[in-house]
Amino acid sequence: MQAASSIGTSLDFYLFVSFALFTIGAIGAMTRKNMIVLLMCIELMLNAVNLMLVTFSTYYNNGDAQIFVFFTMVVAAAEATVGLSIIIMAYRNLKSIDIDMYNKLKN
Amino acid sequence: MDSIIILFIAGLIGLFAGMSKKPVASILIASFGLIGAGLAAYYRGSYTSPFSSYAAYVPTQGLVIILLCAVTLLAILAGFKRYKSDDEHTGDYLGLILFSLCGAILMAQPNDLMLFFIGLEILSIPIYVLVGIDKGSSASAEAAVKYFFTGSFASAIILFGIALLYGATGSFQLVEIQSNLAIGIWQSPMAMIGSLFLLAGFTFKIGAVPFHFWGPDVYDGASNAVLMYMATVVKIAGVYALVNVFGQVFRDSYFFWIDLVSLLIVVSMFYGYITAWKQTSFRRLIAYSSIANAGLMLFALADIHNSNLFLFVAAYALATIALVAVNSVINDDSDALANWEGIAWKNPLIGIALVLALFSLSGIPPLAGFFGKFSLLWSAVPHVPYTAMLALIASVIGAFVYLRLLLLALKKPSVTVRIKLSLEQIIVLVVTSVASIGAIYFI
Amino acid sequence: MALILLPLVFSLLAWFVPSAFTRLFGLLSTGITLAWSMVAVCYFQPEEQILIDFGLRFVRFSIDSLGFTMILLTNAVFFLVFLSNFTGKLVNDNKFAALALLMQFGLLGVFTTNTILGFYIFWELTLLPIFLILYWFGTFDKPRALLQFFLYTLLGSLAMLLAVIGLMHATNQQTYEALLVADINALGNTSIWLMGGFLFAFAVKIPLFPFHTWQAETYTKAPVAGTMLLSAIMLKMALFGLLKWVLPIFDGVATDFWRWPIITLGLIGVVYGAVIAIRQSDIKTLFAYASLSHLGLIAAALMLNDYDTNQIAVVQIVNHSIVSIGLFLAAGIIEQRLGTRELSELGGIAKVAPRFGFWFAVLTFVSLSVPFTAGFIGEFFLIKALFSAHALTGFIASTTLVLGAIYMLRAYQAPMFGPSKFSSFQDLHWSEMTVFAILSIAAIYLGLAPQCLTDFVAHSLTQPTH
Amino acid sequence: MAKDLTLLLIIALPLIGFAINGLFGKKLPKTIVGGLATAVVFTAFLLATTLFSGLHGTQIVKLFNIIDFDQLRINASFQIDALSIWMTLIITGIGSLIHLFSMGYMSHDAGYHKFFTYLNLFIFSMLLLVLGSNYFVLFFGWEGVGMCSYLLISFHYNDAEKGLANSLAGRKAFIMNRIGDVGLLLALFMLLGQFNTLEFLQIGKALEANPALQGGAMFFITLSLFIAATGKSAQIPLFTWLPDAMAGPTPVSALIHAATMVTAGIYLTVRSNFLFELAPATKDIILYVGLATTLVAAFMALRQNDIKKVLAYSTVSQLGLMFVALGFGAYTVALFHVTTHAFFKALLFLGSGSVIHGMHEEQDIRKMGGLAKLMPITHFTFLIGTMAIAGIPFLSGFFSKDEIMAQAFLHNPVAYGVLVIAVSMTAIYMFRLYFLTFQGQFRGGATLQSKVHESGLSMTLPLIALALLSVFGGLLNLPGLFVKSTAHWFDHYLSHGTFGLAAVHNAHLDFNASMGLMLFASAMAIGVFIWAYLNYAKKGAVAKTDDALSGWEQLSAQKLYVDEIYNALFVKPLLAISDFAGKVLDIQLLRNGVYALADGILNTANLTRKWQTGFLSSYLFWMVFGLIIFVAYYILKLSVWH
Repeated sequence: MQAASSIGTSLDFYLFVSFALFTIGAIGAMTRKNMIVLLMCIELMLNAVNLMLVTFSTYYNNGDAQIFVFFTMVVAAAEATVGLSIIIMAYRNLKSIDIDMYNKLKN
Repeated sequence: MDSIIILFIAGLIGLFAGMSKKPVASILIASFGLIGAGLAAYYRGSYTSPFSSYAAYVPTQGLVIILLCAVTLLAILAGFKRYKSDDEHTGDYLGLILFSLCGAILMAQPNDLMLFFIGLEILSIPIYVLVGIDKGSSASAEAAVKYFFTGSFASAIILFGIALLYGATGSFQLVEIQSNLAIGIWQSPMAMIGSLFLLAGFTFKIGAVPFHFWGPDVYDGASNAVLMYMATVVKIAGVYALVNVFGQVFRDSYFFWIDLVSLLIVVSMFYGYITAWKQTSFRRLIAYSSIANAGLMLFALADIHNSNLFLFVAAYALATIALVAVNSVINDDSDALANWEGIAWKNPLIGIALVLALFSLSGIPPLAGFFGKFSLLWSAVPHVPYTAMLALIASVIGAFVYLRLLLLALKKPSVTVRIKLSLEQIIVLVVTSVASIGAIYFI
Repeated sequence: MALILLPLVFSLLAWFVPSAFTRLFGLLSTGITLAWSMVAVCYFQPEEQILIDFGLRFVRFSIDSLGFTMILLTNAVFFLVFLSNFTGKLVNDNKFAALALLMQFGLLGVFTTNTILGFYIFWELTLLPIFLILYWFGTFDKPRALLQFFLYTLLGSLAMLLAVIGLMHATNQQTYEALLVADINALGNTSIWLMGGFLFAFAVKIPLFPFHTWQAETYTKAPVAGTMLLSAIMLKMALFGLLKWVLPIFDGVATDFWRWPIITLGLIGVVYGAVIAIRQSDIKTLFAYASLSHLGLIAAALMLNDYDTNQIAVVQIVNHSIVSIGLFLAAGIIEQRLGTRELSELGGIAKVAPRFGFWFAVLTFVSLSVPFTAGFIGEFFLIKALFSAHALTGFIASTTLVLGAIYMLRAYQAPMFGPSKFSSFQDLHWSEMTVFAILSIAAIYLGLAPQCLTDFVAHSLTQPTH
Repeated sequence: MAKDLTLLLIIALPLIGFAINGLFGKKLPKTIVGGLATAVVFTAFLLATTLFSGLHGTQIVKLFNIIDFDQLRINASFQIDALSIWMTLIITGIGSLIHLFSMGYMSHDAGYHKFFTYLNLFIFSMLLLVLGSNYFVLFFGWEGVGMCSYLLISFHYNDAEKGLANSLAGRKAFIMNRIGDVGLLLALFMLLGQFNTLEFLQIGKALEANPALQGGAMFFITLSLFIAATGKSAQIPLFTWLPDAMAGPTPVSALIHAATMVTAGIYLTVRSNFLFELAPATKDIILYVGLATTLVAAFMALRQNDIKKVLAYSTVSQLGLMFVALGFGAYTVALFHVTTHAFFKALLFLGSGSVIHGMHEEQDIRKMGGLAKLMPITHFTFLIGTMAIAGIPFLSGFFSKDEIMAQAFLHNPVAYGVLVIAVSMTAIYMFRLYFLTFQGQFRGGATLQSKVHESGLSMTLPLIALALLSVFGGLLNLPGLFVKSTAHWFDHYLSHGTFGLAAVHNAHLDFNASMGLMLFASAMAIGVFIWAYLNYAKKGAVAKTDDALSGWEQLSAQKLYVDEIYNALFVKPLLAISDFAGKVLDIQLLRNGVYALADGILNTANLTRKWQTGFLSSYLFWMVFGLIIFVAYYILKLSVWH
């Protein structure tokens, strides 16, 4: 695992950005009430990871991380579709997409 | 590999057969698919597979696949009554289950984190759908929502962990990662935190504290039929993946994470069993008991070289399926424990199955549960004696929970109305009972 | 070999027996087993040792003279239990028969297994049937007491499981013989911990003083047959385990460490149980505390791990089985006939039921360990052993003579003597009379010639090294 | 016939009688039952006489060994020597007489066969006690007689009004005996510890071999032996059971609680003389306990109105007297008094039995009087018995008592003084009893008077026989001053035939002193007789009613409130402790403690389930929190490592 100089010292910068994105996504997921926004936050987290993967792949300049990124995107898309359909189904039932309405199951 | 293909094809056929509104046809197809997959796994190597070239990417150990297929078979059989009830969706049920089973097999013994992640998602996404499959009920909807968001959140965490590991080692191949870590890189923060994030993801999948929250609500909202699959296959796949990843990749950093694992074990077991005590809904009780059992499963990490996991997960899965099957026999939506009163008297088979399942879960010899627990502890005790001690104390509380359920079921009712069991239910109960006794073979 | 499996077969058959014949079936099956074991013991040389191996990994069997004694005791006890309940409705229930026979199988396993894990497995196996028996046929108003019994014992046995695993890891051995020669003392404190695990399980089962809280309640609320099974044979598993497994294996550091603590607890139990028994109003509860007192003595004496004392302890074990069957049978008869167990409500039974009065009296004197009964020999030598260990312990133990006289005579006189409170009391059924007769004969025979038993078991008891 | 065979036969016969009567007694006619029971005992007596005549030295008869360990061997073996045979003679002789008496006395009783079964069993156990060649067999018998005494005291347990009282009396006796037994048990253990055997002879030999063994150990051994003796022989502090034991049928009182069982304590002491000789301290204790008992019991007897109670207390007092003798180390003297006492006390009890029988179960002497005319034989024999115990010259009691007085006079003047008081009291209450019962007017009412009758032959014969014995019993051990040739025959017989006694030499007074003592004693006895005659016969004084009693009389009638004191001191506290332990300690503290613990653990569920809020955002928050914990753990680990 030899370090490629193309990206060099600014590796930390990219990593910081992706950490930041991930954290923002996580905090958003914790705090926001709107399901759609929640979905977006989680997508944000995934993309943060994608960024990190790409960074590393250029750092090690081997490509499989970038392949992984494609997979992740596909997965993210799949999740998004399922997620959205679930949200719609939920909306049909409770007429709301505020997740705090969904607390019948507890204890 | 062949098993996956077979399952996938069976799933597809089942999916379309479902449109013919002939539930029996689709269940038969699914069953044959599962049996075929099991056989394929069993005879693996004794014949030249057309897909042998891929075997390198999907190394599948026969035993686990057989277990997964068998459990799934039992689950769909026990749930068949439910599928029949809305016959335009029978196909969807079976198809989705088979697809997610493919994912389970894929992720159970990864040798590449990329494939592992894909398997994970293939396992999870169909279940998101299955949980929310009956569109009418708000509980189902809520369960689906919660499961989906927590689940995708967890996969983000896992992904993050994978990325960090990649950053530390520059590869997704477990072998390479291990060899890189072995030369001391595991002490780098990135690897350590990466491993911990991975652990967190697994913990979520098998539903141990502190990533257990989805469990009770989702189990509660989902239908018995789905629950049977979810409570067993997901856990089995998850814990096997965990053991394989940590056993292969992180064995050098054993002393770094084992204390954390012990902590998780103890907390999960106490939390799960104690909380189960006050439950009034059966499915929630099962959920909490499964949290505790997830804690027990983590013992497999204590001795990474030979983790005798199989017996325990098998026993756990069989007992759980038996219980949920009985619960689905009662079949009412309130799902209150009160309905269990005197059920053992309404049908001798139910009675026997219940006694065996519950004693097995509480780990009384000579039932499967005991041997599972024993083989787990057998390898664990030398490494984490005090954790084992605490775990045993916790399992006494667990016995409390199960026996309370048993006493409820055994209470002699004033008037007994016989319950008629359908063929597939009889099969399921008989199989689980026989299996829980048959474990004597392993002595 | 079939000796051990026979009860299992019968218990499986029992499920299919129509309830009209169940009582006969139970009687026959236990009778056959008993007869078989009696025949077997005739062909059995005390010094030999029968090894039985199914090729299982963890469980093997070997019958030595001590094991054979316990087999005989077990089969006899089960036969007597079935016989004594012959008039009760309990034995008409094939669930009871099946469970009891299953339990018999488990007990035989405990007494004959040759591997430490096997010991644990069978030990637990017995718990399952008795639990169901108690639950189905007992009068537990709320499951709490029952759960307490079950979980108390379960906690104990889990401690034992830990100890078993630890022991097998520490020595890499599992068979009895191998463990005997294994050098446990090398383990130092670990051995103390391991033995502690076993002792905790036994202390709950026997039970010893602070762990006895399940006993009185369970005995009182259990069906008579269940109480008999519990006190006559099931508690003996613990004493047997102490005698056959723990003391020989842990002979040395661990035993020296635990000796006095256990003896203290045992003696506390002796006095404590007796003192409490004095004022009990429920006759079954009274006998329960009495049993606490008697067993405490045996346990304490066993901890001395003295060759002769151990032989006598076997006599006392057998004697206690005899006594507890007899006394609980008497209590059961009173309860069955009159529907009450309160001493204050009873009186003058001996007048209307002279035969019962006589046999109950005999059993009372047996339990008072008067001369010509096994109890006399047993108590005399056990107390002697404790006395030679330390004068004070001997003195404390000997108080059981006086206290025992106080509560036993009360337990006998209150229901039997005085003005008759009951016009009619159906006298003994032949089956009950047979049981009493057998018990008395056995007790007197052992009282006059304990030598035959002590010599028999002596072969399988190991001479302590120290 | 070979000696050992004879001996075994002696022991076996009562057992056979017991077995037959026990098994078939219900079917057989009464005469056969009683006859058999009597016959076996009498045959045993005859066999015993043959042994007695052919006696020389000590012989051990080994039957089988009970326990045979490498350290320790205990045999069921028996010993023929002067002491054991003499006791056997007393037991079987008087026993057969009393059996004979019972045939008449119990003739109307429902439990006839049961009675004789128990009686035979008792004889058997008693024989074991005295014939055993080691302490273990002795202990067998010791416990056995205790059991029989329990059975016989509570014989009429289902009597309508007295049933419960009877059974309670039996229980009291058994428990108090058990307390003594504990003493014996401990003594046996200590002996085993010291000598590793229980054979009398071996222990004795061992002691002869090294006398160094005396001292502390001996003191404790002998003390525990003496405690055992106080239990059986009703000495302070364990004497209160004997008066209550009168609840049993009168023959039982005669046999067990006067003639045989209660003297087991004396037998034990004499048998272990070689031990007591090494423990002077114990002997002093025995002396003082004996003195206290004889005095206290005599005082209590003064104002008893139950005919049997009087005799009971006098028995206690007489036993005390014997222990005084033992205290002086005069074993033969004590045993001599045992013998004579067996004669006249059995006589008195049987006499009282005959009276009670004739009076139809009336025991209160205040309702009697003037029976002399109604039942002449009983009256005559009873008079003899009274005179014998009171110490009227030349009756058996006179001599045996005089021996003891002489010992006291020799060793300890104070003791002598006390004895004088006690003995005079004896005379007083006995004559009071006699006169109130047989002289004066009949106070039982006309209806009863008409029914009173003399007892049948089977009852009067034993009376006569015993009367003869109590007259001439004194000849066994005449003091030296009458006929030199047979003087102190009994002393010689015992001390040469019994191990250890030869070593103990008890001094005899010189001519004048003994003569003086005798004259004084006889004068005292006769004086009392005259006083009593004047008081009761002439003045016709009658026993006061209870409320009329005052001062010391009240004390005497209420037995110094000993029972009440014991109740307050031991019984009540024990029950209180039992209640406390049973209700509070065991249930409240321990059992509910366990429950509380379980509930405490399980109720935390109410907290833990609150964690599951049901809000997705909180779940996500906790997941993140978990991650933070993980990271914190990582940092922690690092800090631990570096």
